[in-house]
Amino acid sequence: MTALEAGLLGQTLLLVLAVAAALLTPTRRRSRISGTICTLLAAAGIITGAIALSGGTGSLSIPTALPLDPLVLSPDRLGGLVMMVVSSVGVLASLFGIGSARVASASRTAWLSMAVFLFGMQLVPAATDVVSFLLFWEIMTLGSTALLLAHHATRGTVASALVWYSAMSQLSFFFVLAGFAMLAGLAGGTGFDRLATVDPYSWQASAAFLLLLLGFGGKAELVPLHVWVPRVLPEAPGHVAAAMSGAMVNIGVYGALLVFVRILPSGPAWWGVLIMALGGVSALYGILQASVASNLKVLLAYSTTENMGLVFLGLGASVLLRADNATAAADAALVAALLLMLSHAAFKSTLFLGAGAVARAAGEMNLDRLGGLGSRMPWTAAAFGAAAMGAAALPVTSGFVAEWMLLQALIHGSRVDGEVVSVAASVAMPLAVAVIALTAGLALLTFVKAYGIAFLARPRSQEAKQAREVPVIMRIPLVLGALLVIVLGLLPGPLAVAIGSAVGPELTPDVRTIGLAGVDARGIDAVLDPTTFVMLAGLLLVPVLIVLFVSARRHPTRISPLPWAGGGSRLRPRMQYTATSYAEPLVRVFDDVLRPSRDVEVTHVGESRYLVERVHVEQSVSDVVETRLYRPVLNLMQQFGILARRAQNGSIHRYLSYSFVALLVVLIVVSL
Amino acid sequence: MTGVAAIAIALVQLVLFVFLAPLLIGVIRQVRARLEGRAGSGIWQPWRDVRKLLVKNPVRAVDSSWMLAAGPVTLLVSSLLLCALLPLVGTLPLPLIPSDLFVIVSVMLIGVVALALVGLDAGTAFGGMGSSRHMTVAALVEPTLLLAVYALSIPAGTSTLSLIVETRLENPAVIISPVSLLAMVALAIAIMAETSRLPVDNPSTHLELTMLHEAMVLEASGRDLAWLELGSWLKLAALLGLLSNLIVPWGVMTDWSALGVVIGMGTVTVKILLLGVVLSVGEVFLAKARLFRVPELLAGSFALALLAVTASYLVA
Amino acid sequence: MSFALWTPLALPALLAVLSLVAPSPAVRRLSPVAASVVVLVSGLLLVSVVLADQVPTLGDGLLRADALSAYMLTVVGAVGLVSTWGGFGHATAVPGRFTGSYDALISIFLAAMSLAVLADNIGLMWAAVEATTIATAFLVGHHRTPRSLEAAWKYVILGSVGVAIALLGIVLIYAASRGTGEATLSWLVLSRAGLPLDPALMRAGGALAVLGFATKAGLAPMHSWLPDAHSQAPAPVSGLMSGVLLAVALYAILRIQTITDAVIGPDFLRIMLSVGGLLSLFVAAALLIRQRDFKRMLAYSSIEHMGMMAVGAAIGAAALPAVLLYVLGHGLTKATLFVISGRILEVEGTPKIDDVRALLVRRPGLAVPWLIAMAALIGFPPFSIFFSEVSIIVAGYSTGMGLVAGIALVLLLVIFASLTRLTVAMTIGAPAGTVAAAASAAAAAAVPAVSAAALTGVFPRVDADASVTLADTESIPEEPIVPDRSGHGPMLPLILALGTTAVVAFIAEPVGTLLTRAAEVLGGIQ
Amino acid sequence: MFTTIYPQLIGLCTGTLLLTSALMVWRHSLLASIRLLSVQGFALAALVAVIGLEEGEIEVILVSVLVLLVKGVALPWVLARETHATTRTDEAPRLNPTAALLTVALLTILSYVVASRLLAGETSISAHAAPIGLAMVLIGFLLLVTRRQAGSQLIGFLVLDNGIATVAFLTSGGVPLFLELGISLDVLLVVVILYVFAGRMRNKFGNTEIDQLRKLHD
Repeated sequence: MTALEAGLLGQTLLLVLAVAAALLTPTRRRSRISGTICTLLAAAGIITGAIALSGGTGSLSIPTALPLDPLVLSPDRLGGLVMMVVSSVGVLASLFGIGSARVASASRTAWLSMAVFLFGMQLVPAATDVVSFLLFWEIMTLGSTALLLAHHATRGTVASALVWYSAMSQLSFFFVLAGFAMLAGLAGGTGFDRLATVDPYSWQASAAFLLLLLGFGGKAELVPLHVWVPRVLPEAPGHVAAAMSGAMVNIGVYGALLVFVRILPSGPAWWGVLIMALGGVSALYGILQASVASNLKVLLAYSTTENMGLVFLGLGASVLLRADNATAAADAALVAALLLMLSHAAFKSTLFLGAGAVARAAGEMNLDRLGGLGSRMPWTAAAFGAAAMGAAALPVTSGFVAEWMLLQALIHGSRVDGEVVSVAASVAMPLAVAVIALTAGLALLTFVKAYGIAFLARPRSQEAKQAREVPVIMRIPLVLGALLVIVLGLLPGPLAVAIGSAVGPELTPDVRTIGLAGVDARGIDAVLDPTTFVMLAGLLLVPVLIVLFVSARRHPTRISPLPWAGGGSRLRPRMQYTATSYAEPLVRVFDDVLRPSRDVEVTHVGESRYLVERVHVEQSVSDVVETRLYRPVLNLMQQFGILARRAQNGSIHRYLSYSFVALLVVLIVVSL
Repeated sequence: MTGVAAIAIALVQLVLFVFLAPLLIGVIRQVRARLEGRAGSGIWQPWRDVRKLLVKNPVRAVDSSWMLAAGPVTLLVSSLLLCALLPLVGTLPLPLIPSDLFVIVSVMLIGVVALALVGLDAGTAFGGMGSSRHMTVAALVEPTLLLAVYALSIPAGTSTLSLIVETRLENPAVIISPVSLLAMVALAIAIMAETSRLPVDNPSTHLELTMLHEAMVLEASGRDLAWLELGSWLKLAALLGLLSNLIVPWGVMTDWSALGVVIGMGTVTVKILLLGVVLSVGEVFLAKARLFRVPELLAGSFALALLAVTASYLVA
Repeated sequence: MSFALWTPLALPALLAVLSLVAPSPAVRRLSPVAASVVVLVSGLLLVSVVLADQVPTLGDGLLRADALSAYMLTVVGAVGLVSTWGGFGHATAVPGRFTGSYDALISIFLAAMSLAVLADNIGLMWAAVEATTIATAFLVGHHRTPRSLEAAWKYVILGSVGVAIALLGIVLIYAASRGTGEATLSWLVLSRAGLPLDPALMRAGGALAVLGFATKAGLAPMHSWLPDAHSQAPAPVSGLMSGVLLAVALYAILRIQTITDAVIGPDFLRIMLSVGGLLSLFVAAALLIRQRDFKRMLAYSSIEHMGMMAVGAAIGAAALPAVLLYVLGHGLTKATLFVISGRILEVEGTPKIDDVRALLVRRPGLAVPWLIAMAALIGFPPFSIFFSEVSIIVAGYSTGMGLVAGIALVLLLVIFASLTRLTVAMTIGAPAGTVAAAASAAAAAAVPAVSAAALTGVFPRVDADASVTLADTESIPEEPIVPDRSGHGPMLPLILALGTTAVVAFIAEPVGTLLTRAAEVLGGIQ
Repeated sequence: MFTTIYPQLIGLCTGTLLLTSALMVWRHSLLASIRLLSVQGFALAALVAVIGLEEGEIEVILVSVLVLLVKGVALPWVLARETHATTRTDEAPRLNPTAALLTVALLTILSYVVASRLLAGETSISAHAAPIGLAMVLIGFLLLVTRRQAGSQLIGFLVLDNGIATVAFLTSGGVPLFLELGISLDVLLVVVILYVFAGRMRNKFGNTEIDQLRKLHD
């Protein structure tokens, strides 16, 4: 038995153990015991992934009663990388869960489904054939659905979220199933190596491509399949949301990588354009919605759509450029997309854990009612801040390096040796740059808002005022996550090299480490060493700090309650800017896209037309995709459902005539 | 060898700009005052302001956090980084961190974020308002900024600003090509917005409902305010320096020599001050735009930048 | 081992008599369970024989157990056991003389079903299927309410007419077989390749027989009896009908398909079964969208699954093992669900989904198995329906029936969403008293309000009413209601059934071999 | 001698079968329909007997006796008992007689077309008469679809069943005896069950109108 096989088997055994623990342990100790086993399960995933990434081999067959092609688990390097990423998030989420799970969250179902969820997620990248891929994919979906259900089963909104989530997951699943089945039909087998023999230029391959793109895009929360996200993630507790948004989306990306790297690596250029369009629209739409959201979890949820959009933008650019023979830029785009995936996993899980900590401490997710948490929850604030920097792609976090690399790939992509590679590329690349730039700008605003409103200034409600820091066991994953965000940003070189080896052997991106841990993408002349950068910044800081300390010794700071008061005198905490007002200028700018509904109510003093007693302004931004795309379809279906009842109206004569007509039709057909 | 030279140049740029930035503001204010028929406070007044602020006790609100102290320093350091990285006196790139366009923009954004957080941390309505508007403008400026430099990078084949400047020096025809002209106009508008100049923001007013920058620094005092002001000035100076070197690249040092350094320092000082004069003259004739007109202006500059990129495919 | 051919016929019949005459209620009650056990054990014995490459026959070849028959007998036994054991303690007492009639009829039903799958003669099989109509008619009408009477009437009329059509088809097949010299109705003889059968007659006969048995299998447009009968019959009977009767009817269709395809090729019945299957999926989808009754919901889900199996049968050889596994998985799952639905009906006193709320909080003993079984039913792994559906779809695309598979997927999605919505409506939510509040909260959530704001001029104001407040995500309000953890009946059969469906798909030996052999009987697996 | 009148006899029997079926569609009275059903049973038995004599198989003769007993005597008797027990209610069908008879004609034409295609290779006299059986199946079905009384539906079902039997005997000389027994028994049982249900229906509702069975619907 090789190490890899042991790792795969170990995960399975740990799952069994976790299930047993969840079912058998008493409620009081359940969180500690089950949470520890879940952590171990995820840790086993990290180890297995690392073995696979470093080139370990081995396979595990799943027996099956149906005469299918063998179901074999044998993660390749890419699978190993993804397994590592999702398992790492799993470790953070499980650790956090130990501390945060109380009453409902410590139920048998909760821990059982957590283990199943992690297990399914960790083994999807190990599959080497369609059926086992789908098997673990659905185990993952089942686990996450049950996990949602396990928490707050009494809340009405959970029911709605659950239905949306299941239906959208199943939609993705069916897209993937149909796409893979189509390829398997062409290839005559369900192994991924068999699927790779399909000619990417046949129309069936393109049809399968579209289906798979939608399926995996749905899991990665891309527009227009993202509608479940803003409903589901706010309902999930912090660690569950972290696991879903930090890890599960990566499975969607993995699926896309599987298709575009392993199975159909040389698709036509229009595939790339389509993926880029999907990614670009998702990125813009996601960040726009995030920037105007007032609920912290909704904000984070939409931001996932944005980040995954950027990842797909990179993937699409890679496909397009590869079709145009701009290999170096294509490889760089691919590496950038994967870097972004990695960094997103780190910062998004930390952010969601932070949100979970805030929810626990303040019992409130509405930014408009938070504030001043920075001094009350310093650990959470610091971790959230670091992760928010990553999400805003500020130097030198991991998010920054990834976006930098993506931009480099894009601006070097449209030309090879000064020659324009194709019309499609020369149109797509500048637009992509613009999309990324606008996205990055809005992301900046979004996370300044999220951090600034929640953690800075004065508490806007009593709950926020009484918030206390979370226990140590919950701080550990927060800090770990924040460290990951920073460290991943400082080590782009080794990371890029690892990614380069993961997408091999078919693709061999020309990246290497430079300086301390900097990255050098030689094909596109892009060099960056964040460590040097940090050192330079540190050097510059020295004289400033000297001046600062000298000045501070002589002229100490005075503390005063609201020294300047903005020029006014009656400042109360609720007069501060809120998240909603923060986003107000943006809502106005993007009025046509967001289509907010405003309601202004003016109460006059007595009979006066001029003296106003109170003004009540209400503004809500709905998800345009949902209201314009899904609602009409759903309404139509509901109406159809009512109409269809007439077919089954209870009259036996009607039923008999159905049979009679069927008989007549069959008779006529057989005599034709 | 080039590494050491590059570090030396970076140091020279830093020292020069820390000296030059307040002076530039002084010149701008003085020119404007004269044009408006006022006597003005002299071109050294900004220097005196900084010195005065450094010897005052800063006053902070009870509820404010460490951000009120750290933010200004961050802004200052980010501006200093700009001065070190941009090709101002010379075009020798630092090893491992070239003056890459995207890195530059990100460094600038660190300052933007620090300022915005400082604005929020005060816990007043004005601070939040300024922060909100500031971030909105920054978000909308970014596409223009990146696309404009993307257009400029196409002739050079790289996004490294030093190389772009060198290319323009070697091949001056590039400067007056339509691509370049469109891109420069777009870039100029973006820089005006980014540094809170007219018509986006009015740098010389307080307590106006439409102000951006001044609203954020309203609660800062003492050295906090000094860092904020100095950081903002440095940013303006560095960006004007970049703009001037892109328009008129001559005088920039491309190979290390003592004379070259002196020439480089001299030319860049002259170029920046001249640009400052032009700026203040322009501002006399401009009125501040309504806040909700600003996006239109930025959209216009974005269109110009996009046009520039597209033109590069048509012309080239 | 050929005694195992008559035990599942004779012993249940004996038990039926016993339950009619036995004075002790306990004996009476136990007899259907015993009958199921007999059938199951006989089935397993036959399976072991079949796997040893023997084909037991009895009565001059009138009864014959090939791999398919043995497998189906096992399914009949297993589903029967789950239904009868799970329904143990169900209110079955009928006032009047025939106190034991309910239990006797169930035993007779099982005997008839066993005969149907063991008979080598199409005619005998037909008679057995028709006999089940008779047995189940009284079972459907068991409650003696006007509604159950209505359901029984519809069931008998529609069922008999359908079976009569099948008889017409069998007659034509018989007529077609005269070309072989000796007219025959033996499966064994007819499924031999290269027989000089009249193609026109075979075509008509096959088509009519399939159409007829489609009635019993609940395929649209012949399905109309099914929702009424399933919703009115006592829950264990619904489980039996859904898991056994429909399966045996499908078995008949598969057999007829084999002999017909051998003469006229697969295309004709392929189109017919595809149309029937898709139509069933469509009907199920259309009527599940706004379903109001949870037993009818299960009935329509049966129509859906039979439709999916019909699509699998249409796809042919490559999908047959999946279809056979589907029969087992669906039977066990559906029997479980019907048993639980019977318990819910009993304790809640209403079949209306709207009146059953927050089960998970109020009655976790029923809600948890219900949710697990629903997960199995809508095709989540590790339950075997997942594998069957995936295999059928994959096989569909590789046999060039991608369009059919694609349409099936679209309809399955609608069904999935509807079933999820209905299940969630029953199980999740706040208990009574807070029901109205929960409903209004759900309604509010339906109107998407991602963010709401309150702004007044320059100075923003937070208005608690206007903003979407998110309740404490970590705390749970105190519930005065004590959750009812009782399962209201034996839980072991449900656990066994769900456990079996969960693991069966992973057992390559002997299940895999058995399925392959059974598919070979039908001409599958070339 | 028998061979010469064989076709005429076959024609006579099948003609009677078709005629009685058509008459049943026309007549609304339940009792009349039961009488016609009885006549039909006799005709069917006669048909079987004729075929049996022609082929000289004693088994078929036995079957004819069985048919006579079940379809000619037993079933009509059961039905008549049931009907006599009720107040005499006449049928108000869902289709008016003219339209119904036209439909009968159409269905008969259809069955001729279908049968001619199916039995293209058949030359026997009995096979030529097979469309009659098919037509009876369809007519029986028509009765089921259009009649509102429980008893009438039962009659429709029996006509359908007679049709199948006719087809069976005309195309292949009937099915094996033990099957015929089983089938007859099944039919008998179905009728008995429906009879029982009709009785319950009367208990519950006071009549046997099928239209009131519309409580179960979606």
